Amino acid sequence: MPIDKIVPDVAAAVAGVKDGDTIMISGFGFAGVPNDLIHGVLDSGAKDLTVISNNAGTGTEGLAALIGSGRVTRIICSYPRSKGSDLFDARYAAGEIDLELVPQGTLSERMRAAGAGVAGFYTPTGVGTDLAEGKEVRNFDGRDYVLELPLRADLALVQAYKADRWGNLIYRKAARNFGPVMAMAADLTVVQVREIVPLGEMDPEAIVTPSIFVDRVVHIDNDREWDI
Amino acid sequence: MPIDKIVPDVAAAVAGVKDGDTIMISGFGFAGVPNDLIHGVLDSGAKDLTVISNNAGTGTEGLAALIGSGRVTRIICSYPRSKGSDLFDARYAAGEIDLELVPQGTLSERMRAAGAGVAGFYTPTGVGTDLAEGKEVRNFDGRDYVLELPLRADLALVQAYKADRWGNLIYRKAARNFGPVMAMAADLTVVQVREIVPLGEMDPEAIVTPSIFVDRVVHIDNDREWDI
Amino acid sequence: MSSAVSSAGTATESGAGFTKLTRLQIARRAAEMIPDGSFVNLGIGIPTLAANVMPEGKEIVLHSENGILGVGPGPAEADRDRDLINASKEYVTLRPGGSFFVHSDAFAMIRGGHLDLALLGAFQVAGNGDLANWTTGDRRFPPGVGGAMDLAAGAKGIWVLTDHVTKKGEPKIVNACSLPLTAPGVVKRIFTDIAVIDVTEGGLVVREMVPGLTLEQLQTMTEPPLTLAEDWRELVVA
Amino acid sequence: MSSAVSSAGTATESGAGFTKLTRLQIARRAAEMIPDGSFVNLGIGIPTLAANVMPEGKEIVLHSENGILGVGPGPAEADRDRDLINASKEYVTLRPGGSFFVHSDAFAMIRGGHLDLALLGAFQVAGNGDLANWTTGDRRFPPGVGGAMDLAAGAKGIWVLTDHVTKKGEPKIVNACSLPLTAPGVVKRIFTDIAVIDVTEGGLVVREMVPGLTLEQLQTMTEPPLTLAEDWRELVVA
Repeated sequence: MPIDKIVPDVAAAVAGVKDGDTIMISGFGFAGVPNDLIHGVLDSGAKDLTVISNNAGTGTEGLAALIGSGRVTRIICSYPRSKGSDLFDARYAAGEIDLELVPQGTLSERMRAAGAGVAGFYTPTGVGTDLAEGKEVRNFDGRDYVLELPLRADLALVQAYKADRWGNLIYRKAARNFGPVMAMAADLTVVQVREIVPLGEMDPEAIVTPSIFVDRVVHIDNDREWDI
Repeated sequence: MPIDKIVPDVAAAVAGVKDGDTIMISGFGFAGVPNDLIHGVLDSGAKDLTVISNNAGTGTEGLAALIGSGRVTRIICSYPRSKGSDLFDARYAAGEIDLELVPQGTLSERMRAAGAGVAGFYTPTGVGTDLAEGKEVRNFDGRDYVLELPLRADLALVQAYKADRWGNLIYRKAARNFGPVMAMAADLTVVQVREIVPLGEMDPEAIVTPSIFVDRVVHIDNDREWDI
Repeated sequence: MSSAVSSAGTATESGAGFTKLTRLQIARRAAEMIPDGSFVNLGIGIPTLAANVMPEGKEIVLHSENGILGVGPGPAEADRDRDLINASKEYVTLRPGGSFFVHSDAFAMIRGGHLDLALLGAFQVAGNGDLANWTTGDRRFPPGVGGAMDLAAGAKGIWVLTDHVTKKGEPKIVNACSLPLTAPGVVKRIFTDIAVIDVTEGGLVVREMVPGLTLEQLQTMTEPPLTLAEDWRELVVA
Repeated sequence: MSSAVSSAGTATESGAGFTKLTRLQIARRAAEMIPDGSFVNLGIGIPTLAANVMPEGKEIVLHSENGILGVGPGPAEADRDRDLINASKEYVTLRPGGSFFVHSDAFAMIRGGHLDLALLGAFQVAGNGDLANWTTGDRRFPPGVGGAMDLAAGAKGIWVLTDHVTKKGEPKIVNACSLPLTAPGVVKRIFTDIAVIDVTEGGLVVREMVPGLTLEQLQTMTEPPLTLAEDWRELVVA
């Protein structure tokens, strides 16, 4: 039977998301955020979620809406507070959301480690700072490094540019950001794309996320967008 | 001044190679081997070299010639013996070359670690085998992992398909193999390419090795090739 | 190996009413059992042959650790491309939907548990799933490991494709591997030239035997105790 | 902060025969000193402004940690692309020769020591090169670190671009950072609105001061002892 990872709509794309899940959400700033899929999770009613994302949402839609709904009890990110992150800021101030702050490079490398079967790695980032507190520090060749552990998720929500029925992905410009590592690091990787192309149309040299990392693809003609 | 990493010939490409250097050599089987650059190193007269490469050369040219010359005292690789690896086999049998055998995925991951500033990582590969002997084994979440350390080099010799004057690279098919990680992991990365294109001609979405990892590029119209 | 084992080997050589599969037939039987839609790596040796006999009507994506997904069958001689070879260093083709990537990503797929199956060769497999397939320990020759340990440690399922006994007639399915291990406890299923055997927590379970072979005969060629699956069938391949 | 420090701050506020640089001028002076051919990351704040004032005649490649090499200046409003923003979440362009890559590769470039320079903002810099630029420690607001720690730990050289004193007139160049560190001992050069100062093993060395500013005045606004470079020059920017 032909492999076909394309699903008809957002509800089918996020089907199976459940209370207590850990969810990765791609995007950096407003580029590459899978807003339609986020609203799919919001509509699913799933709660007690842990979100792994670089930012914590701005405005009143997308990730901000999910956080504002009170369904996210924990967030792992590098830069939660931005202009417009009021919904997160309020939850944080009220002690209603746990924050694990992770340096951005460590965040992406921990996801890659999860995706690549690496159980831990030593990084110089954060040594001698509050963010290394409680972590193992080890000296290699005269320099100190912190042991960091992989970050994995039950579900990754990714925005990409084009996909085929096998789930091969290409991204667009800086909207690529965390998509490829999140796709590697989740049990179920769900992708919203602007265009679906026939199998074989993508240049095999230029595919960024090979099909093996993708589980479901949904075509969203016009991404939900809003100003920050 | 415009950045221009293009050098006129092989001698200029490998200029500075010296006795005792550690040299990475791209290629898997006969695909992606920078044979012209290898002969540049051979012609340089540099000796006491450590080579990091997946294979140990076959036939009488390229890496086999370099090893046959007696200038390589140590090789770090995953699969030295192949049909035609007689020059290596003889040196090995005579005790004239040290061999560090590394599982292939660990080999490429150790190079990536060096290139990415990671001082060590834990991998499940090799646990419970002779190749983990003497290495730290640590349990994470009930499974054992081996600590592996980064592999770096003074010089990387890489074969790619196309380059521009900044040193952006694309590869061709399975000749990509170790090139991108070796380019990250060496102090000096030297690349032989079949074609040089004007800056801006490469698709920025499809560049595989961004310019930052490349130091010198030499145009070789017809790669040295031979049967295995 | 014990003399009992040697005589078992001799017994098979003399022929006992059954015909062994060819290497290609072993590969074909394994290929037939790969679930539709799987992502699979084919190791050096008999497994590589499977690329040319993948079952019709299924879409199975083949991975090669030198940086290819979607490996197709070998090309006609005129269409060979020196830049397109598989992990066994044989010329291959790329199927529509295939992709190329760096070696470290190829092994991220392996080590990260993204491959559904790896089909590997073996020198020895133990009853507990231990696999030895990287070195015969012959110190005259340099050892080579390639991607064997990564595949054995990383793929979700490991199937071994091998002759049932060595050229000398000694069992390759043993109580404990005497050769250096590739990985402990990883093999799930063994395809040989005379049987298909599952490695289970309860021991080795024979799923298929070639016509004319009895469990008793098979046991004489196999060190660990075998049990016959209730729904066992004859091992017949086109 | 001590009252001596406050009064120093007051002194600058009152004007003492010198004019402070604007934020854009700080960025411009730093940009002028970037060696030709460098690969450079521009942090949030004053450093980001440098992208628009890179010196003519040099080819400097700008890196953005969200996955861009070859960042160009900001586009005209009509040419804005929601998929093309820098780490400060501002619209940018891509220069010919630029490339896009995954976040983890962007940080491999940083952590792996491939960047020649990172230009960063600062809350405080200590005389030993300690950098504090990620949190003011104000517990009313959630902290954010972004790529600051990776850049500080990974780039070959760290230049800080900052006002010389806080809005309250307190020194930002201090004996020891009171705010949480981003990384210890990493800063190599400090560009402020009144001086350019090198962090050396022998202490802080003033390379440039704005016209009319004396070393004594500068010292009152700076906690660690300063020495004047023999070849110091006036800090003048177009």
